[in-house]
Amino acid sequence: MVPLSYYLVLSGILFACGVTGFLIKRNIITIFMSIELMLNGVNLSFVAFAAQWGKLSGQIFVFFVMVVAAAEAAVGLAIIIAVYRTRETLNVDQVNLLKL
Amino acid sequence: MNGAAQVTPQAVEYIRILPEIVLTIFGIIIMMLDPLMDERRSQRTLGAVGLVGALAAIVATLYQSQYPGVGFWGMVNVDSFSVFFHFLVTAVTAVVILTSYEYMEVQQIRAGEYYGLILFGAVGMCLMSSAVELVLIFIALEISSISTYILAGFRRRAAISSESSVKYFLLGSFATAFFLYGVALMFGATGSTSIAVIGQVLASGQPPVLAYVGIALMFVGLGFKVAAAPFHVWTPDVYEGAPAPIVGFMSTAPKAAVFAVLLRILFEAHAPGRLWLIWVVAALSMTLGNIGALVQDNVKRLLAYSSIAHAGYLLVAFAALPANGIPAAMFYTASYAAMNVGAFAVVSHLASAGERYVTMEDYAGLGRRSPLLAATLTIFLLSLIGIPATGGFFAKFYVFSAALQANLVGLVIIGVLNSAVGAYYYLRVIVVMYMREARQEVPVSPVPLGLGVALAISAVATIYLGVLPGRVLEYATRSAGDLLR
Amino acid sequence: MTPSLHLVLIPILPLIGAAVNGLLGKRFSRQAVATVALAFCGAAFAMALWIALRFSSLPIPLTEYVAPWIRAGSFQADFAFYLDQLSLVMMLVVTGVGFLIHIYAVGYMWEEGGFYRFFSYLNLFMFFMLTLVLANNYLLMFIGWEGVGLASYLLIGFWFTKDAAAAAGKKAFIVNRIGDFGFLIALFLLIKHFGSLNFADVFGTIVENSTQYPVETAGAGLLTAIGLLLMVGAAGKSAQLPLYVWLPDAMEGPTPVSALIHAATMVTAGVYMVARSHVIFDRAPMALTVVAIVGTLTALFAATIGICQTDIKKVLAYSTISQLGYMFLACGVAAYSAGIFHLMTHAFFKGLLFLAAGSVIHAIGGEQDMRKMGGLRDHIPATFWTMTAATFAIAGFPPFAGFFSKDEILWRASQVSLAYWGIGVFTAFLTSFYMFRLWFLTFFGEYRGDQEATQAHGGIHATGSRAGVPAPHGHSGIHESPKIMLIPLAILAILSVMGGWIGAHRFELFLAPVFSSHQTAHLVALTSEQAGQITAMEHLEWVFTAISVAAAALGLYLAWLLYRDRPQLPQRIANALGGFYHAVANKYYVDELYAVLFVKPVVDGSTSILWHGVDQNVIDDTLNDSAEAARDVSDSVRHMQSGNLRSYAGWVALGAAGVIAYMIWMGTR
Amino acid sequence: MLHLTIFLIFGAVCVAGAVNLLVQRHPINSALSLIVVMASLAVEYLLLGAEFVAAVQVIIYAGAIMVLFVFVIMLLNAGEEERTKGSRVAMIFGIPGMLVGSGLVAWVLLERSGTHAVEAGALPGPPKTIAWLLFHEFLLPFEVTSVLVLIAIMGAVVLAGHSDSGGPAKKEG
Amino acid sequence: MNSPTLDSAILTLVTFIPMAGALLLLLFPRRDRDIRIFALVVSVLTFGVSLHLPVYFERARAGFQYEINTPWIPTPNIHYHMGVDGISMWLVVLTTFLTPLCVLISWKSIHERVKEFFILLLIMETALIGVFVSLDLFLFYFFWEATLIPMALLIGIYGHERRVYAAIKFFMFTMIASVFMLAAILWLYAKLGTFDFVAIQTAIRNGQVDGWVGAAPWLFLGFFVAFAVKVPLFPVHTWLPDAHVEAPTAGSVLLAGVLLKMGTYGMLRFNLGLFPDQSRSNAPWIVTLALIGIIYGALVAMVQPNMKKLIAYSSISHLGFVVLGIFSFTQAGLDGAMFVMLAHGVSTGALFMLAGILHERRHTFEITEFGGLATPMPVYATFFSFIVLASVGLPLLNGFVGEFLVLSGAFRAREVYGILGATGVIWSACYLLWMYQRVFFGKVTHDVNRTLPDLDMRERLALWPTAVAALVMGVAPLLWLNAIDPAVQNALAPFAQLASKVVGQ
Repeated sequence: MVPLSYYLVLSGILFACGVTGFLIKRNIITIFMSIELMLNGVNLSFVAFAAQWGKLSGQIFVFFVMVVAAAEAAVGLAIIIAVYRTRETLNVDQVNLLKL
Repeated sequence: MNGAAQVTPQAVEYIRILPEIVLTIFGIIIMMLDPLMDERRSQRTLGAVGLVGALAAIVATLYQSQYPGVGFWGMVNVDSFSVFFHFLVTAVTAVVILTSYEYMEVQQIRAGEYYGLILFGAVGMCLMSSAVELVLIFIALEISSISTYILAGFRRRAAISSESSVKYFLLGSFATAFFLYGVALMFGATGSTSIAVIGQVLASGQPPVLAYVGIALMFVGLGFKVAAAPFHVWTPDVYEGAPAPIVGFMSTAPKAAVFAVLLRILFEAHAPGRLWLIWVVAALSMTLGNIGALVQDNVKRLLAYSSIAHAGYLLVAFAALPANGIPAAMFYTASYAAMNVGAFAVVSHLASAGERYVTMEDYAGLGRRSPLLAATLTIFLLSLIGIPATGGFFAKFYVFSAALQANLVGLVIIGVLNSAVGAYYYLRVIVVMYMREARQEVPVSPVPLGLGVALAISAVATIYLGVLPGRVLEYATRSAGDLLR
Repeated sequence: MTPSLHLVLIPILPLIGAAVNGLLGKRFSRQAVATVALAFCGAAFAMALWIALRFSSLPIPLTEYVAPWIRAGSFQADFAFYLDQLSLVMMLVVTGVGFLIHIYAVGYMWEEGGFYRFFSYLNLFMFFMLTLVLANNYLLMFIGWEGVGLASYLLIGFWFTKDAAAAAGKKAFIVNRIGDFGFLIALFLLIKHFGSLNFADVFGTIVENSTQYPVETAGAGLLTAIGLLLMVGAAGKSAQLPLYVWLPDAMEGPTPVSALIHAATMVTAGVYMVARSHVIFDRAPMALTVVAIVGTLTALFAATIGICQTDIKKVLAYSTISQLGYMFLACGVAAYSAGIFHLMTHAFFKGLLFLAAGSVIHAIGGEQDMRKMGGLRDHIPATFWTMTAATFAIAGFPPFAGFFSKDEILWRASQVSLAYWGIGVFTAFLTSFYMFRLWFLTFFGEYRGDQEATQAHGGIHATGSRAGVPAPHGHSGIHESPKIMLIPLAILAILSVMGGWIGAHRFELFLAPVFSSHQTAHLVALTSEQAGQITAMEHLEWVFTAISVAAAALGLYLAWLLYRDRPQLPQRIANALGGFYHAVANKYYVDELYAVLFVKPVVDGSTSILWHGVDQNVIDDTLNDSAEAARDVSDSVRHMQSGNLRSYAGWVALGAAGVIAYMIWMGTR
Repeated sequence: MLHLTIFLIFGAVCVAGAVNLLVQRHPINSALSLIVVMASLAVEYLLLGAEFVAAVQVIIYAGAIMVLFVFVIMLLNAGEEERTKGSRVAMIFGIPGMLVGSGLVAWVLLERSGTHAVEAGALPGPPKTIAWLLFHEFLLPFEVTSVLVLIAIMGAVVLAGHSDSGGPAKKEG
Repeated sequence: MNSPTLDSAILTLVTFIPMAGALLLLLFPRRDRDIRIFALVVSVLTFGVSLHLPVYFERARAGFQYEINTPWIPTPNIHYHMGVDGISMWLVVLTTFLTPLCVLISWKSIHERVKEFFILLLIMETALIGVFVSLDLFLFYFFWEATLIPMALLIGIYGHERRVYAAIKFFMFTMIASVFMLAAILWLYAKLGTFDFVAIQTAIRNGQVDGWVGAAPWLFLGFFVAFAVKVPLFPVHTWLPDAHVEAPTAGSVLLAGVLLKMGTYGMLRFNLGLFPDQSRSNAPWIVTLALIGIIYGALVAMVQPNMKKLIAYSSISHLGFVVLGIFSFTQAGLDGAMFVMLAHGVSTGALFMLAGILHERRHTFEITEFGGLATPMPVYATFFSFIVLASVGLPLLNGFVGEFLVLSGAFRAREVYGILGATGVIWSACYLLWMYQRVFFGKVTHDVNRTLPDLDMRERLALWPTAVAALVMGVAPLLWLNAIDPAVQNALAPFAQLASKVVGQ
């Protein structure tokens, strides 16, 4: 018997790690990975809540989230490639032509 | 819930997603035509197809409005509210496509994907306004977001364009994750993702704290999308880097759709505790947006700040009582769409190849070089200021009067002061156009037909909303009734 | 009751003349302009005479209502004219002397550019002056009051290319305005407390409600306030202390103007107004005292300045101020009719003095400095003789006109206070002295001017002579004025001699309906109480008269001594007096004092404190600073947009934390 | 008890992987840690009875998506992360914000979400049931995802594909 | 004929004829001469039509006449409600009177972008008239704001060197102030569901507004601030000199002649009409500001080296009289205030035209650049002096009647008001005559000025009407006052109590 809140806290931790990653990582790809981490955290919540409510729809959501994540990954990585082509760097701190 | 028992959707339910279907079909047609044509011819043909698609979607929307009701097992709900936003989104799409003709040629952008993405993006936006289920909303949101991420980076050879794209993409995904987490918590709190069910649960008794957190996180995600402070920081950068017609598109249509979602979540789902949250966010958005714009010299960036401010004005309506606030907000989205699309249409025309001419200085003497264009831009700017006889005026008017009916005097004071301060930077553009001589030779090509039509539509819409706002507002009021029922 | 006298025509006729000349005169010949001006002015005079002839058969006082003017709520002021003995006298003086001066001016101004303009202004002046004296309410009077100021402004500045003339015109207008300020406030008080400005209404109310409006002996009350304020107005218009400064400068105008406006008519408007308001003054002894003191001091003060002036017109100007002081003294001792009497005789002899002076100036080509005149007696005999009559009149030698009126004033003043009388007599001595000084310097001795200046015919007579000049003059040395100028001189000389012969008592009798009908119980009581004393002092009057004549004779002697017998003496006296002499010669530095006290502080203060200080440094800078501050804030808000993605995420995270915290707080409340 | 133990073990692995993702400087290491996280999450899903999800997690997420990541990392030859100091805001406001926010959420999750506990495999999610749901109640979202995927494809083509002129992209603006 | 149809349509006609003219002008080819003539025809036509108002006006009736009231926008409940009383009617006529003169005076001085200029001018006229005839608060605000743009453009495009600064300053000052009014209007609408002036007034008088006690002071201020900036009242006046100096002549004429009156009209109609209690309690400091404005404006005017700036500051001073009169709450004060508005419109409008004529010849407003102009330009000098005298407040000219009534009203309300206000009479003589002296008298100091041409026919045509109006208004003010008086009486009805109290003191 695992209290549900454990799952939820775990998901929260993952989400928080993702946020932290976004804040501290410099490499665009790693930042993107942090986002994936956040999504994974959310997915865990969905599944946990699905278990709590006894509704399978929660699991369906996870499926959709994955699809979206996949699509995002494809697009996101393409964008990253495009950025790399024009800037020849993946450091976000240097991707700052647009400011003020 | 008629869908629970049945196995396949009925025909009428397809009508309820007809505009989306139409848009998708035309998007696919474009994709298929693209490889069949050579580069030069495809530009116009594909644009024409896209335009037809958008117009067909408008027709479909009108047709659809005859068949209100729920479809696909409670996933979509066609009511006057959704029809309103469908119409808005498709109309904006059509205008943006018209605007893009010339831009594509000047900037040498590949047309197939461009128009396709616009149409597909419009699918997402349309769906957002009619979806009544959080997961569908999420997917629709992603469709519109991802397509705009891509469109923002369409000027691939320009470093700023891809930077804009990557910033938009990363921050957008970041915010989407928040939204999604909110959905999850909401699901956890209520056991459902259907807005109707959530609304029932939340309306009955004290909602659980989890629901509050869920709302908070969803608000963060959606607030980001509409560029409400403090989630607005991406806006200026992205707008500056993205292609001008696309900025016109993404500052209006997706925003309108997200506002529709926000309205549904806050009002239809009876989200608790919104008042002071919105109060602060609205005040902050107005103030930061206007103040930030004061010293901008890049017109695109200026309009980006202005869109932050306008998000703030719009949010004022959300703090008001639903019966007044919703119609006010809807009216605001409509008039904002009209004027902002128009303004960006002018900007994209003047930008010229490589978007070289986008600073204030480049607008100097425009009133002399191209009086009609300058006059049109002036109309949009005046509307953005909120001068009577333009849509922008009535939009602010309704919003503020709705807020006053809810006794939000402080917020209204902040709002009107902001709109006065905001006048300054719009006025600067007008001043530069009419009262300053050009220091350098900035070429202004004649306005092509497509752009002309687009400008005419936007201008007429802006003026129409400013002179005879009654019908639109009446419709919006009816929609609000539908939403709150 | 007479259906209508068409009193309105009297002021209107000159107005028509002014309009005709003003609008069309540019295309008229000089003859035509002169004809128009004289015709309309003369017509007014004729009407005035006609009315005077019928006067005994008229129901006096007579009000003639013409048209409504201003109405606001219950307040109203109309175009309505009022005829009684007082206004009849004034009307006759104004139209009569005015007409004569018009005639004179035709000759005097013949060669000037802007001939039509001059006569248009002059007729305009007549219009306003007649409106002033015929008005039936204070507001209409105020029209005339301001209007004559305007005409004076225009005429002083007639030679507008001369900076001094333009400045003098402006000064006159503004100083008059300061006086008018007091007048206006008085009107407001009247409106507030009486609801009307009609003489009949106001005076009627006061007389009928003597309990409500008692004689304010105990302390200053409403009527005292009104009286004092009216006196401020009168002091402005009639050049009394401390507002006299404009009148000497006004001599920049053409001499007929000085004669008409700044001697005979306009400047006496203040006296007329005080006399007209006697109902108020009678009940405000304190105000009366102020009037008397101001009058006395002005008389003395101006006379002392007059001694040292070298400009012939300036002497006359200070003399005018001084004589006006006499009139105020008369009013101040409630001897209104004496004041009016002196007003009339003064109009004759002072008008004459100016015209004669003009003739002198005309004769020697525009020179006004007496030190450069002398010995003109033989060159211009007609002028000399008329001038002599006038000089004796003003000096107060019997049987000239000035004697009768001045004597009456001094006598009445002595009844109130011997101080008034003493100063009055001393002033009479001074008057006599400086007038004879002028007389000797101008007409006797050797001619001291240079011949060439007369050849060039003066700086101000800039425009050349034209065809149709009535008498050849201007280029052949000193010459007598043409007939058209001499005839008015002659008439006025006759009047200066005989004008006083009607006698002060008969004059007082004539005006009695005006001044005694409202005589207060207080004054009546006073007079009856002292009736015996007065008869006892009957013979005293003769003594007083003798003293004042002696004073005048002494003045004559002294003038002869200093300026005829021993011409080097004045300089020595001047040296002996040193600073005091300079102070007097420079008009006690009053103009400079005013400049330092008022003009400069106001101009400098307005420039540096108000305009640059408040407007630019405080208000505009505050606004610019706040705009600047807004830009600074804007700049810092911009810096939220550092361009760094992680910073953006930081803002989002912070915002999210805030939103979450708020919502949790909401949820757990 | 076993249930809890497994949860704790894989939970710890999961968190460790997440933290490792943060501390690793080379993106490839981060990607590998992410795969660890995903895999251990798949176990947690199984514990919750979500068999289908667990499988998909491994196949799509850990498999397809992460492969894509690794591929791109390789393609771009991304090197070690430089520790540039680009953002004070993220440190001064972002991290505290994150801590406060997640602390609050954690508090809510622990204190306010009830004392539910779940058995292992509490809600079995067999593919058939899931499929039924997916093609009925969630038919529309499912179909709509096709548009999403289409967009993704187009986007990838447009952005990552060679530029129209064929040559290497020039820098502009 | 005075038919009912015409009566209800006349205000619409007057308001929108210029607008229609502007639209037609849009279609005109760019032949400057034709455009000018057309603009003149339109404006003269408007003036002609507007004369219908005073001719058939029922003088004795206090309420609104020529009313038209049809729904415009159902939500919010906006009506196209227009009507004039004795107060607003004259301001309409003033506007239509000045516009043809503006056209005439701009005939030659505007030679670039002529079409746009006249379009803006005509739009401006419509907006100005609209402000005065609107009886629906919304409609009022609509026109109120609508005046802003054409004026800002007129200043900014056709102005002089620092035109951009002036245009922005003008716009921002008035814009920021008027949003407070918008907020107040919105509040009223939120509470009452109507914008109708009469309905709101009735509701307020019957005490049917909840939360009125707490809100009224703020609402009063909201309206007042907007009007005060427009007037402009003392501390917020600095936009005016800049705007005037930079504006083209026609802009200055309309600005001083009509635009400023929007502020005082608003105070009269709305501050007094809707908030009698608040007007009463706020009067002391408002009057203080007005008095400061009178004296301050005059003093600063006196030391201005720039002719137009001088006239601008004199406007501040004159408008101070208007505010003083309005907040004296006396019949005479308000009558006078109205009359000063009209008189100031005519005479200051004329002064600006005169300054503009000079500028056309010499391209400067600096007083030191002139001197002795009466010699080369006698006719001009005569007109100038006439108008200066009118402006100084010489009896029998238009300036006097109003100032006198205002001051007597103010004096009646409280002595010190009248006394301080009356000092303005002195000051106005000082600065105007001094300026006149420096410009026209003395010798010609600059050789360029020796050959300046005098007025031509067109300029005389533009100036004569103002001169005649100045004279007629001074001699026969009753023509105006007998319509103003009942309206003012009506406006003062709620103050009757106050008036009797003051008189009793």
